[in-house]
Amino acid sequence: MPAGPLLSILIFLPALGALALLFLRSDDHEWIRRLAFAVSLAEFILSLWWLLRGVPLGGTGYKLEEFHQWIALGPHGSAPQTFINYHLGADGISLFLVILTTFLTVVSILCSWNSIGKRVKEFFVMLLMLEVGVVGVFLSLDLFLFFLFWEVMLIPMYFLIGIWGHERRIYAAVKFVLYTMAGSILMLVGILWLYNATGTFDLPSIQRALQDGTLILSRGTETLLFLAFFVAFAIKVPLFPFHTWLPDAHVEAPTAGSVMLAGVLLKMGTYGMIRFCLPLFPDASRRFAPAIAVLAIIGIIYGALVALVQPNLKKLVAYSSVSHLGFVVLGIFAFHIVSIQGAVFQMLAHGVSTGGLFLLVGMLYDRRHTFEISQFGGLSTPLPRLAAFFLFVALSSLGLPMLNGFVGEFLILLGTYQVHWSWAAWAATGVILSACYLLWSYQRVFFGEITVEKNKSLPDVSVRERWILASIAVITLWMGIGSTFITGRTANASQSVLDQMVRPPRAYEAVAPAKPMPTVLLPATVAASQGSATQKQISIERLGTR
Amino acid sequence: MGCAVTAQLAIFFVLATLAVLGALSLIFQRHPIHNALSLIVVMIALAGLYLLMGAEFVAAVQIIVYGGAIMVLFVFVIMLLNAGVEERTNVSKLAGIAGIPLAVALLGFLAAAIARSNESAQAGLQSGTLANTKEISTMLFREFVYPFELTSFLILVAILGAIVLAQREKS
Amino acid sequence: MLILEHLWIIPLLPLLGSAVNGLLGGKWPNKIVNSVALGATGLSFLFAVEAVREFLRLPSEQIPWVQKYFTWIAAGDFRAGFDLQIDQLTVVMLMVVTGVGFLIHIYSTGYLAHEGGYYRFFSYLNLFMFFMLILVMAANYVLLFVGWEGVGLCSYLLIGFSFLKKSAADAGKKAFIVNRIGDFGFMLGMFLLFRTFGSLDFVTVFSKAAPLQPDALGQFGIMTVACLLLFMGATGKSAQLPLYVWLPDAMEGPTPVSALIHAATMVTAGVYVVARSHVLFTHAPTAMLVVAIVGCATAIFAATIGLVQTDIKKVLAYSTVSQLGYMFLACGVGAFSAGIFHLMTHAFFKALLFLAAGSVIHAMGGEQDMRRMGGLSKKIKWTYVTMLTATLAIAGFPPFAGFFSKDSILFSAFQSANGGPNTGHILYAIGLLTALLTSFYMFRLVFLTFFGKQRYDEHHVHVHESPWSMLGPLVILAVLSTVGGWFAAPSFWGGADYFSNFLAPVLGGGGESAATETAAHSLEMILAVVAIVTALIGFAIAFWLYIRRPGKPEALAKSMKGAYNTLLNKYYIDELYAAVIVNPLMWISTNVLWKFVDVAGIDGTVNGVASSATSLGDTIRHAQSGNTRSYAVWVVIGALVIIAVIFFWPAAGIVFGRVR
Amino acid sequence: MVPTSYYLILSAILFGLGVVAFVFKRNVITIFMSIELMLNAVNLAFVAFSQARHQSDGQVFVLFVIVVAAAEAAVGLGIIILTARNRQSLNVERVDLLKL
Amino acid sequence: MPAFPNTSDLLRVLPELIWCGFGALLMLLQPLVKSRQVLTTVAVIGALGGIVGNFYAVHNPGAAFGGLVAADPFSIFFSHLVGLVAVLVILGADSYLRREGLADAEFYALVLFATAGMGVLASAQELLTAFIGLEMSSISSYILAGYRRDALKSGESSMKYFLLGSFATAFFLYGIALVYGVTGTTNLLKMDSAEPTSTLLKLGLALILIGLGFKVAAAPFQIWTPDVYEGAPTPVTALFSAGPKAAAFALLLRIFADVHAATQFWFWAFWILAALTMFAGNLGALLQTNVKRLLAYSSIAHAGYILVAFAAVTTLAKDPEIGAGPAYAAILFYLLTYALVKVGAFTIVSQYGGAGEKHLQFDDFAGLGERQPWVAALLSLFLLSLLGLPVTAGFLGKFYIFKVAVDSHLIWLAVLMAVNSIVGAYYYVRLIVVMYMREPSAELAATVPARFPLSVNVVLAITAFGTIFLGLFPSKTLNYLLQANLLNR
Repeated sequence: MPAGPLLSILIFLPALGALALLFLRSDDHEWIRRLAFAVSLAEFILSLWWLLRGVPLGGTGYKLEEFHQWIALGPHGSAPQTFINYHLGADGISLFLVILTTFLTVVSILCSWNSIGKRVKEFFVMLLMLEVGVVGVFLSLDLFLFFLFWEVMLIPMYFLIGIWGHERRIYAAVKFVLYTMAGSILMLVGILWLYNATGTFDLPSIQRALQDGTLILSRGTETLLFLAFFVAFAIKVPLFPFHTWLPDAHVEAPTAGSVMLAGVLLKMGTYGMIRFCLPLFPDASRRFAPAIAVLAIIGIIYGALVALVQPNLKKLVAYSSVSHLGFVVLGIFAFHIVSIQGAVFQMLAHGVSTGGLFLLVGMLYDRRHTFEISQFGGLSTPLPRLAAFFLFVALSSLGLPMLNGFVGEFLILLGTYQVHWSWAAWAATGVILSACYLLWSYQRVFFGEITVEKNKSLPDVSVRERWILASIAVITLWMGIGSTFITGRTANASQSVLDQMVRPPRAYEAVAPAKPMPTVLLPATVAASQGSATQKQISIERLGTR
Repeated sequence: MGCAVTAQLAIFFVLATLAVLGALSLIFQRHPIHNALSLIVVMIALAGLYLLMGAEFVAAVQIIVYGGAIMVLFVFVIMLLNAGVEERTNVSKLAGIAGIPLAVALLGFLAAAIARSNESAQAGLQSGTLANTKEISTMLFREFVYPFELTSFLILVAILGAIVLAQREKS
Repeated sequence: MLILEHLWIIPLLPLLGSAVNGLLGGKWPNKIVNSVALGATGLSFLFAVEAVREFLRLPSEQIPWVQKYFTWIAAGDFRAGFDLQIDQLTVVMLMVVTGVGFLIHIYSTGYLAHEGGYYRFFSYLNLFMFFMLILVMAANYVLLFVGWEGVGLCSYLLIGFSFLKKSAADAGKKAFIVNRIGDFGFMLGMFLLFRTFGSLDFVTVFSKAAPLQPDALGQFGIMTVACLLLFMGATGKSAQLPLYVWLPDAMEGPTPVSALIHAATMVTAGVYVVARSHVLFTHAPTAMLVVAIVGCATAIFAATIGLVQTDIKKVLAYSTVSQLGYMFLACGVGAFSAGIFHLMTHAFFKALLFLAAGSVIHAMGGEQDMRRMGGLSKKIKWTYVTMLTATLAIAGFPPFAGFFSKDSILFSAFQSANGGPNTGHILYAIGLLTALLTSFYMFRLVFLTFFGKQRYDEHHVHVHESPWSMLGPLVILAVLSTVGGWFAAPSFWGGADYFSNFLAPVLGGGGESAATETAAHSLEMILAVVAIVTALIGFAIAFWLYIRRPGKPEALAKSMKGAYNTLLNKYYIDELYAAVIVNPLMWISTNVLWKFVDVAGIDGTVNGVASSATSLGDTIRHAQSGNTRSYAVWVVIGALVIIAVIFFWPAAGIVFGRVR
Repeated sequence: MVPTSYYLILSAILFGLGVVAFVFKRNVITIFMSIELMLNAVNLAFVAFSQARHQSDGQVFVLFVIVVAAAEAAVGLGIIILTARNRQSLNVERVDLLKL
Repeated sequence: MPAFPNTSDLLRVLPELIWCGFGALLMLLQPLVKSRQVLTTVAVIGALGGIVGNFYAVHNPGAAFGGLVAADPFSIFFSHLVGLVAVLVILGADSYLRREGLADAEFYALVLFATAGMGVLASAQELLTAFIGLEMSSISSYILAGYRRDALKSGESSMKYFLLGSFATAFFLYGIALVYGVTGTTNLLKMDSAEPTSTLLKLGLALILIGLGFKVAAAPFQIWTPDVYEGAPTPVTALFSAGPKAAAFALLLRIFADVHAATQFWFWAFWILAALTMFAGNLGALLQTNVKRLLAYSSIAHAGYILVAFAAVTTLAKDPEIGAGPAYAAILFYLLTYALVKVGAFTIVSQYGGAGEKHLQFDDFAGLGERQPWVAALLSLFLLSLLGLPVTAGFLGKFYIFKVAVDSHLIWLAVLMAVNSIVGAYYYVRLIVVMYMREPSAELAATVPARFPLSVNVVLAITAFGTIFLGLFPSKTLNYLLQANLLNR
């Protein structure tokens, strides 16, 4: 196991790659592609190697931590000097999300091998920068750092949609940016508020302080903070009714963009919910859970129904994401270990299968330059292999047992049922509907006689495409059968999320016992080097209504 | 003594009315020259008031610099541009409708606030002896020397500006 | 003990066959594909036999024999393993699946010899075998669900095998979705079971459930609800009311598929699950009653539709639905072994019927409409004979298999007292009527097909007997459907019912006390006679209508047009579903959810906010009139504002106090 | 003895009138004059206060104000000449090329 | 009271003296030296010299001229800031002046005088000095605004700026007069004695606030900004947006620090000003199609953000635990980042505008991303910084303002600011869209991209580097700004 700042390397390796790309001649497409591919592949392998080794099975807490004081913030309370820290770490949950990211980056670089015509260099630079942002989000343990990567990720995505997208790309890109920012800027206020309450941005410290009751948020404060965070995440997920940016963004984005968007970016929202909303604001989470569950269920059914009637294949897949992510949110806010496990698994599963669907849709687009289902039909005659892969991925996405989609959905529903049977019952209808829209669209695209003349002579999957799809298929199958490989590693992390929701009984009393906050606010590693902040009881009266 | 008081009051009111009238005529006269003249009236009236307060030096400067130099400059420019009677356009709706009332409101507020403020009531005896020219000059060249020197640069800037802006294009 | 240790081999072989054929078969000649597919199935059949042999040697305390291979899903305290188990019930199913499956594989090699996508077909068929074996061998509900969904998938693939036909594709989709609706219930059932028993392994669940106090009739306790939910799944898979609609359409698939999946094996999975969960069901009389009623209703309902169908396979399809109804009726009245017994016999004769029908169709060059057949008995003797055997079996003539199984079902229905004394008799009556109809439409089929004058054009179709690869299985099945019922035969002349005794360890029942035995026995004899008579009546009517007076049926149809059309159009159920569920759903999704809520509502709001902001910006821009005087006024306004705020700031404090 | 408040009130009035004039007049030069008027009001206030407090720094301030006013006058008139040249009009309302 | 200003006094005001001196020197050289390079070099040296001139004050800070001016870390920071701005503006202006065929000696001289004025303003502890400094910078600004004499717009902007500016100055002066009347002094340090209930003090502070509010373009006094910024020569606009504003803010901060009453009276005024200004700037910018004008509006918006921090100052000053220190730091840091970014952006605009500043419409920027990738990239960087995206200085600036706003529990003001950031995002993004996602018009695509002269590239390099550097490693700067004796007491 190599030592050193592994996570930093993981985060910034793609940035280096992007930098290197800048020095290539911009018309030398072949080498640009190769370099980008090499970098992303290296990143993927490294992430597999280091993370799987570094985050051992059955370990608890954050591993591979890196901690440096970064930006001085001046005095806070009695602490003479507080810092924004450069704090990285990985646990079971972030582990696989990072691997998913690196994997999908490789895939999306491969899938844009020939389909990107203009400004190839910039394109791959943007893809790699996007990877930087996303991996950073999953690995940062400092709220400030998290927010930083969260915002950084916007720009490449924005350009990916806006420059290499389809007809209404600009509208979609702007919509995407504004929507996300609207949420994140409020989250920033929330983060600062939390800092104001705790005197640190360091996530583990805040969690510890909240758990042993050295820090107490009043009910009102917790509520507002929770909302500030949750809305940002809900927009990202996207949870009904914040979802309308998604169809546009997906339809207009280039294939690689959609893959990353659906595969990874949406997960940032649910990841945020698990990582922040539940552990930091358990009380508020519990109070809002019913409402959120209702929204999630609406999202599940609504997304499925709207997907059912989409004339546009890519939009259909986009809405299906809304439906699937609804499951994840439901699983998270059922607060049951099984459902949370399921949610984490479903994030990964959805990343792979929906990513795969977008790949396939993109391949169809490369051949026919349209997403209109009416333009297809009977394609399995000219494209038998493509059809086979499509069916495979579609089945995994509709949750066929032995494929990855089933495990996640099943666990989510199972866990949810243990707590609120009616939620599970409603959500389970989504299982029916997913079969409806996927199979129906599949039939309209691939079955029957060929109606459009152009479709008669389409080339079947190329070798490159076959490799991509095969890898997706293999992973899908493997996740469906060997799910314990993943769930085993996410188990402790998920459990600790639930543990962190437990508060010492007196934590909710009106007035906190006035004991000075010890260095508990700081990771043991650096406790010595830093002053200590005092505990503060923030009350809504002081904050909100003055 | 009493008569002195009344005399001073009388003078004050005369000059004050003069000043206000001048100001009003500045507003209502339509030819720039008349405006300039009415402004000069105001300045002279103020100079008188300064004298009344016993600030001879300021009074003198007021007459020389303001009345003399600045206003002459104004008149000169008016002549140069042979500005005619001001045309009463009403392009600005805002000024046309709300302008005067608001300005008057501001005026009223200022006057009222000052009138009602207790500080201004504690008016010490006016005695012309204090704050004589000598003292002023010493202050000017001792503690206020820095701003004084800066003003020289300020005037330099003014000259520069006049050159830059008003010089005719050679080419 | 070799195979029992490695039960996984039995399902794995077909999977391998499927994978090999699916990935490589495309370039191979049919021979190799055949050998792979048949090899896989045949081997797994042999292994199954060996496994059964070893199983029969097991001491009873080792039964059920459970093998845990690896943990498939685990989260929290939930664990679903890839565990296979084998007990008497499994043995029966195992034999039926592998045996019949193997035969049908053989048959298919002949039947599809000239079709395209040969390798695809066998790959699917093997895959089906895999999932079906998982289904019957699974040791917990989750793994069972794997098979459950998997067979559904395969039926989807095989129905839509000729995907160029829209009808085929539609049927496949319909099958899958309707099954999904059932699965919805099935999953919820599983969740409830896990919530109650903390596990989904059969052994644990049943051992924990057995001692529990059964729910009273009409009480919706956990058991009842769970059972009803499971049964919902069963109705989907086994095509019971109201979810039977997919099965008739499924006949779009190639005939062997209909035989294997939609007659012999898959559709019986529902019955299997109910029997498997009998411990739960016996604790839930309400659920039992529901099962019985639904089964009974389906039986008669489907039979009536079967009366008038003219497509040979459709007739068989509805008869399948009807027979499945029988099986549920059996389970519903607590005669699980009877149900399974009928399941087995039905597997034999119904598979045979389909294959024979397939052979007929093959002979007629693809013709399926019985009105264009007739008089084939001489031309295709083997087919005719085997088909006749099967018909006798299903119609319930002794000594054919169907007689015994159907008889024991009716018998137990008659006896059942669950839900009032008369319920049993009503069920029995309906069952009997169904039997009458069955024998009628089956003989109608036979007569229309094989007798009377030929109604097809000699020049276009040259009728020919099928190859032996097809006839072989027919013969074997014919034998089976003749002797298949004899397990239970002895009980007639006072002997023991071997079959139910064999299943007793699993399903209970079996050895009753001698006293009731005799009483029951005499009653059984009477009922048997009645049944035989009924069958004869059915035969007679058919004979009279289609041999003696060939013109009569049309006349009848004319005379009672309404009834006839209703039956012909299957009670317009499909149309009803379309009108009540599908179309409204589509309309709402399109116009309300998508167009209104999404585009107009949410997006409208968002864009509305944006546009209002821009218009506000426009007004602010227009304050920038460019006129210095106005600017001056603005400054004055600002001055006034600031002065006002500063002067009256306590007031301001009150005003803005909230928003700060 | 004239109370200081009288002077202050007068200065307030003059200042206010200056504001009024600024808003009311159209001729650039006159507007500039109204600014001068305001400055005069300021001076009056300064002088009054300095007298009231027997401090002379107020008067020093006045001198600076006057000097600055002179400088402003030079520049301001230069600007006025410039614009007058450029567009043959002294009416401030005609100077609205820059807007919105 | 020293007999005559001793050397330490002079050394402490050295920067201002150097700037003025070089200004005068340039005017002397102008008739003699024809070479533009020489003049530019001299000017740059002068500007830099001013920065270097701080060396004495850095090592022994303190008041000068008996408290007329202070040479404390605060004023040192500002003289660095304005000096830097001067350097950048002069460098950026050189090629611009050539292109427009404008005399440069005067220009540089005026810039230097203005800089000196700002320096004085920032370091003044005495309202008289402040007034003089204010006038120095203002009068020079009036002239600079009209520097393109023959351009109608330039003259107009100059006139509007002049008229309204002196109008506001009058208010400022009257305020000083009243404050003087109450406290009997114009020295900020001596004003604490004043009892904060007095009506006149309130009025005086109100009027001062009006005067300064005009200088910093706080709504509704922002009204002059767009016109003046648009009309003025672009380098001058760069100067305006960075320099005078910063200086005026500096004076406001000093008044806060010293005049206790101000913190009491001004809170709600600032609350409202901040809200109004943010909205006025952002909403007004939404529909602009002229880049220069757009940036003008955006600078209004940013003034609004800074005012939020001022509102925070008023409350934090009362908070014994935290104190106003962080708020000061936030404001100064923001001013620094903002100056860098704005100067950079305007420099690009001044270059790209072309002769007579023709190409300032959005359409002229279409497809810039392909025609001049580096320019587009830099401009995008600046825009993103203005928009406040991470790893740019603008983000941290905004972040700290949010922080102090939250620390002083101005949650709703913070939320308003958040809302405004979204509105702002819209138009910055719009410009980026134009640059990268629109195809240029045929004739525009045909025009060969003008290569930027070295001096400009230097400016861009400095600003860009600063933008990134401050975005990643602000600690040193912040620690400097957070030091306890920022205002030397």
